[in-house]
Amino acid sequence: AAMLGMGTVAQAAEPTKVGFVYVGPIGDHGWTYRHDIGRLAIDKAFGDQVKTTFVESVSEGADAERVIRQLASSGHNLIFTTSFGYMNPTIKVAKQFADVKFEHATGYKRAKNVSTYMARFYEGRYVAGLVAGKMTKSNTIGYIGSFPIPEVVRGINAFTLALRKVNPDATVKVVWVNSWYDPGKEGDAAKTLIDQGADVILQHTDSPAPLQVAEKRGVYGVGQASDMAKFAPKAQLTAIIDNWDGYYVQRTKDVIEGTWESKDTWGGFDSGMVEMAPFNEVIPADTIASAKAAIEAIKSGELKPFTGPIKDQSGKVVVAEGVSMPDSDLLKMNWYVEGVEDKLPK
Amino acid sequence: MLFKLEPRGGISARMVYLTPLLAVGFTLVVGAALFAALGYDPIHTLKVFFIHPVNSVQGLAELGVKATPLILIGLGLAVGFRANVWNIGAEGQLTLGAIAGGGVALYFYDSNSPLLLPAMMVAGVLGGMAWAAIPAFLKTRFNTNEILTSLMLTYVALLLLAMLVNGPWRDPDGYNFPESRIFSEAATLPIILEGTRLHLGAAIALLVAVILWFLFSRTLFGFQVRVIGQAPAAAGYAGFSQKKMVWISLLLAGGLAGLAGLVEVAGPIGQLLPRISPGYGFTAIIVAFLGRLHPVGVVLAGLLMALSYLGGESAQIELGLPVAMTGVFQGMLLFFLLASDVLVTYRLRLLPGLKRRAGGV
Amino acid sequence: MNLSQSNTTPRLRLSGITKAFPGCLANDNIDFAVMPGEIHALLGENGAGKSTLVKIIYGLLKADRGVIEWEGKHVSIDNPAAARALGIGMVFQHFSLFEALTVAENIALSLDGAYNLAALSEKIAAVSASYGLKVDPKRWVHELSVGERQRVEIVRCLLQTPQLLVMDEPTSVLTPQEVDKLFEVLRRLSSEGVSILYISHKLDEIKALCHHATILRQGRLVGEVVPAEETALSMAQLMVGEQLAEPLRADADRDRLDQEVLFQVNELTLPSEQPFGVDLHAINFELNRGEIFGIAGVAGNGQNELLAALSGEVSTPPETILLNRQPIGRYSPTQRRSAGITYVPEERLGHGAVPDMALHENAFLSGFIRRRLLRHGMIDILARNRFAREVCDAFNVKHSGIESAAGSLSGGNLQKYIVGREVLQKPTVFIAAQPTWGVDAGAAAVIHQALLDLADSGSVVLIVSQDLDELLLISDRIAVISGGRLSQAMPTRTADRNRLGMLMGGMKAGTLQEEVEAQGVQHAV
Amino acid sequence: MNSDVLVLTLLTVISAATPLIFAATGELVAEKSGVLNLGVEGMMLVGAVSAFLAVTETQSALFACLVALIAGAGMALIFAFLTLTLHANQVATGLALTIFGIGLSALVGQDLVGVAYAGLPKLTVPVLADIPIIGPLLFDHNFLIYLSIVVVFGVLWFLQKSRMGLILRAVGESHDAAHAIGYRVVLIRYLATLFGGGMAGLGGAYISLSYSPMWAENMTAGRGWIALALVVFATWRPVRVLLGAYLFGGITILQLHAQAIGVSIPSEMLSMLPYLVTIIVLVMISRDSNRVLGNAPACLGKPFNAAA
Ligand SMILES: Nc1ncnc2c1ncn2[C@@H]1O[C@H](COP(=O)(O)OP(=O)(O)OP(=O)(O)O)[C@@H](O)[C@H]1O
Ligand SMILES: Nc1ncnc2c1ncn2[C@@H]1O[C@H](COP(=O)(O)OP(=O)(O)OP(=O)(O)O)[C@@H](O)[C@H]1O
Ligand SMILES: [Mg+2]
Ligand SMILES: [Mg+2]
Repeated sequence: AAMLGMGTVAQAAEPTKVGFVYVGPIGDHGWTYRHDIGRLAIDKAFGDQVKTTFVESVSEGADAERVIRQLASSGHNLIFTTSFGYMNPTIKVAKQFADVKFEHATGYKRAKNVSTYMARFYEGRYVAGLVAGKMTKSNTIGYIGSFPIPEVVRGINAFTLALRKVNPDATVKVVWVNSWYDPGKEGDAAKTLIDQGADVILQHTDSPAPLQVAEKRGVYGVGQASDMAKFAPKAQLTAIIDNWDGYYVQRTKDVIEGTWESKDTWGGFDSGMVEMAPFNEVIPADTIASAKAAIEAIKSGELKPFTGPIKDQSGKVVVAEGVSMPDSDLLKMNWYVEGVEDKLPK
Repeated sequence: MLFKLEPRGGISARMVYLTPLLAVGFTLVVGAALFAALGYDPIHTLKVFFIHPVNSVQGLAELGVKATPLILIGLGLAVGFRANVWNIGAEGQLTLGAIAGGGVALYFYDSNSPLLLPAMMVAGVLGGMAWAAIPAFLKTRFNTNEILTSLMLTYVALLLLAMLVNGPWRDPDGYNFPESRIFSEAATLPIILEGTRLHLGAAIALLVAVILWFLFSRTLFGFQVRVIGQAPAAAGYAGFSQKKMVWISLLLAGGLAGLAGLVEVAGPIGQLLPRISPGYGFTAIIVAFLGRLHPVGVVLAGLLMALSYLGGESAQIELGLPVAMTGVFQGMLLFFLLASDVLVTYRLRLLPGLKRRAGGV
Repeated sequence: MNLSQSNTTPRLRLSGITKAFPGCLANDNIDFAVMPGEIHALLGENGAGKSTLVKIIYGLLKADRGVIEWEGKHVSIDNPAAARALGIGMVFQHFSLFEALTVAENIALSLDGAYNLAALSEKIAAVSASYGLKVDPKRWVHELSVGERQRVEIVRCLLQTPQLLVMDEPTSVLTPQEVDKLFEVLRRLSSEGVSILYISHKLDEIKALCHHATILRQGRLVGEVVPAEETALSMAQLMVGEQLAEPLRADADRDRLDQEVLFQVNELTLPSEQPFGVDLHAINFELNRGEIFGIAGVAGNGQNELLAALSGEVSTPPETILLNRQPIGRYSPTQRRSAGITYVPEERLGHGAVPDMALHENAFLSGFIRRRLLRHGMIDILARNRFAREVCDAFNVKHSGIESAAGSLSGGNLQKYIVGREVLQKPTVFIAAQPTWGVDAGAAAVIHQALLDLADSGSVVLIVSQDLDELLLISDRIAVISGGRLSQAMPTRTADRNRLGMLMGGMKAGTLQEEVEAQGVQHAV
Repeated sequence: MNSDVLVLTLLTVISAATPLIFAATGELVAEKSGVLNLGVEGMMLVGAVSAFLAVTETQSALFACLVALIAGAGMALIFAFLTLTLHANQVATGLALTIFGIGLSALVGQDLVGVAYAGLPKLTVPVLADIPIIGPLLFDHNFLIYLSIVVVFGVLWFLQKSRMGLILRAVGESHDAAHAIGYRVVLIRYLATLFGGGMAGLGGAYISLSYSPMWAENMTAGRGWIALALVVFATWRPVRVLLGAYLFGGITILQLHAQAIGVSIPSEMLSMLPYLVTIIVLVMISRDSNRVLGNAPACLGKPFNAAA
């Protein structure tokens, strides 16, 4: 009883410490920005009970391990490492700090005290595809990619599947800017795609620049990470929003209550990690309705975007009718579905 | 202006050692004022910045880890800068070193040979040299400005690494994520301080510093570098070849940058990533000059620069000081350090106003 | 000079001018005056304070104490623009021209008023025609020979219609004909009422040109003389404050040359590597043991190219250069040094020595091979320092320790140091360019003596110089280089200034050769 | 490519090149006076953030550009004081200025993240803008684009035809000679450095006001470095800066087009193209070594002390 008493006293005096490691600056208005909003949600939810800390712009090389360790050794109870490149450093440090809980975003390596979490953004991209298919007149969609990693490829495929479901003639042109974040280059890529006939621009990069271009050129676009409507009120059809608030608050609560367990979370619409921004008024009501219906169907598990028949670029059926691709295949996706006009490096 | 700088006509030995202290003193005072103005406890903040990162063995080891690539690259660049060879592409050379050395590690993934690590080092050095050889060739053959070529090649190198790691060199069991396999034990640098990350690379960096110091102060080579940098015509007179020096200094800097890249991937990182350096190749340029292009100075400057990064992290963790503030503070520290160098070669004379002028012509 | 002018107020009067630099008093309480139309010489050893004084007059330096009067009125000359506004023009000791700009642009930089290059070019043409100083306003300065550059500087001053023209060692780079031309111009200016303040180490010129001479020694004014009433030697002794000896050759009979050929240049033809350089055409000469060979010529006629080829800074076909009958055309400077050739380049700072390096390091620069200052690839510091001290002692180099930078030595002392460094390496062949350029009489005597002694000891000495007096004084044979071609060598005693001057001016070598031979015959007769 | 696409592509190139033109032309002037300021990236960022701050506060684009100009020049003033007055090493100080500028701009811009701005208004020249092809290419831009061209030709005129420009070149050519004939070397270099900073600031303003109208940390994404390389590429000639910037921008856009068409070359390789082409073209230019050397300021990066 005495021990317990001390424990509670200590808890009352010392808040639970939650640390975040960010790959970019919180001012990037993209990926890191959204994680930081999640951190602020923790602050809001727990007040003095929890103290959050963050380290921004931590490069994915040798620095990551040091920063994670420093957080672990300075009394943090829960540490979120929010970029894929932090996977191995997180695992390494976690080995040395058994009492500290770690949460690594977008990776696949876990341990007793390391969970992984990721969002099924492709669900959002699928919905975007349904809308874009109806909105395009040129039947050409421009897609701005950052790096050709499975996450991005999956998004392109989910989008394309939906796109061609509602508009079999539509195709997707892809341009890689080899950067997560370079507003100028993203904007140039958008202009290029529009010049080549695209009238809806998708992006898997962080800045609102492509949308701004779309707005100026009178075409449509889909926002990324946050609702970017104020940058492109006319152009933004919708946006695929990263929402970590719920997950972060929940995991913090788990730690406070001692119920934290290592697990893998891949949350989609159902978990609230992925949200769609309000649909633009220019979209016909029936399209909006079918998009909303799709969201509900995905939420309920009735609709799985990667369900056969799925053809690859050569037209061969690679996923048979009615079969849903397992998560393990989705995770490492490195091929395109039919309708994507691009080649992936092997 | 209220003061006048008067050349000393030589170098003040006392000031060589005094000015860095002076600069740090200035930084502390101005930094304290800045932090106070932003509402942070100034003394505590400075402690967090400069003391906390290194008040443990672990911290000191981390300082060594962070400083190692900066020192290695800075040492090589210093030689080139002395010889007036403006290699600003060390970042690219580092990247190629990582590619070449890391490539060996991946190709001989199953090897347990004790020769693997030395082979990786050689490959890393050669990779960096090969990348630096391009500006050297273009400069000596076509008179192409090495500032531009070495800088442009940095971007090319970064894209090359990204291409390899996104493509053929992906970890086959890594779900197609852009990372190579983790290097085997035999391909990883041994730790020289148990329980920390301080690896053999740090010792190598110090060794290189000692070797270069010796080369510089005692051998014909060091003498040649200085003559070529200070008076190219005199170098021709003495029979020292300018072209050879362009080659030597670029290859040396490239080789050391390549080694730094290898040391990073075979040391603290342990695999190839799409980007392995947060700009060490550029930061090392400052390190080289802060160290007054002297090997010992470069070591000290590398440590100081590394400390300023570690301090920035501490300040973020312990005080919530935004990383932007770190940049401002770091910039200030550098400004003071660079400005204080003036006292090594100049004497500061305060002007007593217009009194003397009236008496003069 | 017009006598009636001598009673008017001085154009410029300096009283009590004092200027201290850290560690030295460059000008100590100096008084003197320059009258309108007067050509006034300023004499003194290297470092006596001449340049400092004229820099004060031109507003480039500020005197610590003292008064300047211009036309009887107190003035304060704060900067060169103020000096130009008063009517002071200056031709600098070290050229102050901009290589990458054209002549017209260079001149425009020191003129006030509207900026119009076309109009200015016309003015330049007019002035240069009127004074016979040919310059082309459109040419780039880096294409110009030294003589042409000097013309540009003078024209630049003339365009300002100066009342006082300051010239700091203007003739050290000119041919005799160019000097004569310059003197004509100066005399004409003088007759037009322009005052001229003239600094030179060439005392014969001073005698010929100047009305008065003020002599400085270690920053102090030690006397004012009328040069016409003095001898060069008496003035030199005033400057130095001690007796001066004429250089002496132990082996005074110059005809008795050893006939052993040590050094040969055969059909050396070399296109220049420099953008505006001069190509060398079939250069031939043979040098005998104990001989001093002089190559005269106006700067920019291939001397640089020839010296680069001889010193190994540019390599040539092997057989074009023979040392002891060994082909060495391909040898690098280092190899040539170890084979026995040492070399004093024309430019002291930056070529012959590294200004920011210590004297001992500069000793090492060229001495490490023949003096074996390298041990297992490491610098033998003790031996190096010993060598540096040996040079300073043997050549009486004034310095404040062998750690001091080469650039901190005065020109004369640095020149002695470099010559000494090369001589003490006991070369088989010693090559020097302009060994006494801008060097005062005392130092020049030391250097000349060293060269004579070296020849006496059995080395070959090759001197490339524009200073005919120097060549006539010490060399055994003289050849002239012009347009990249070398004339036949002639024994010094048969050479005469005018003829050499004409050859230097580019007169056909063939015709002259006949004349020289004819003259030689006459002499013989 | 039909003519519409061509025009649109060229417009993209123009807008990608404009920030480079400002920054590189400014740096060119500084370098011509003998000052090597490697802090362009930092000055651009400070220009970008201050322009964006000003435009959100006042809604006046013109005022915002002025603020950016002053902010960039302010950064350059720090550099000038350190290097020209205190003789600090120019290369290191420039790099330090970049570190400082990245931090400072992020600090200032903390509250500007996520704020939207419509972008600079176009100044369409009536009638002329309607000419096919030429009209949209030449007469239908925002004022900063016109200004970038004016700056290039203004600097060309200044350097080649004006007395001040001549003096500036002379100072960069030989500070000792310039000093000897009475020019205030340090003052002139201060002014040139400030101009360089001001132009870098304008380049930054173009990025945050027009190229991608918003503020985000580090949004210049390395364009300051490219600008520096362009000065070398241009061998210190203003018009070549213009051509170089258009070439670089052109290849960048071209590789994006190649990707969009679906050329089966890895995108990383295509992304290397602008850098490789720049090197190749420079190699071709610099074979005429005399002209290049003749145009490079001989005193670039060298410290000057009047007392020496
Ligand atoms: N900038 C300077 N700083 C320190 N000392 C100087 C400086 N300029 C000149 N001096 C000192 O002033 C003295 C006079 O130098 P000055 O250049 O006037 O000599 P000079 O008579 O022109 O010599 P020369 O015949 O070689 O041209 C020198 O001995 C030198 O020590
Ligand atoms: N920055 C300096 N610091 C100290 N002394 C200097 C400096 N610049 C020049 N001097 C001194 O000024 C003196 C004269 O300088 P100057 O450049 O006129 O050389 P000089 O003796 O006149 O040689 P020359 O005959 O080649 O003109 C030298 O003795 C040198 O010691
Ligand atoms: Mg003098
Ligand atoms: Mg002098």
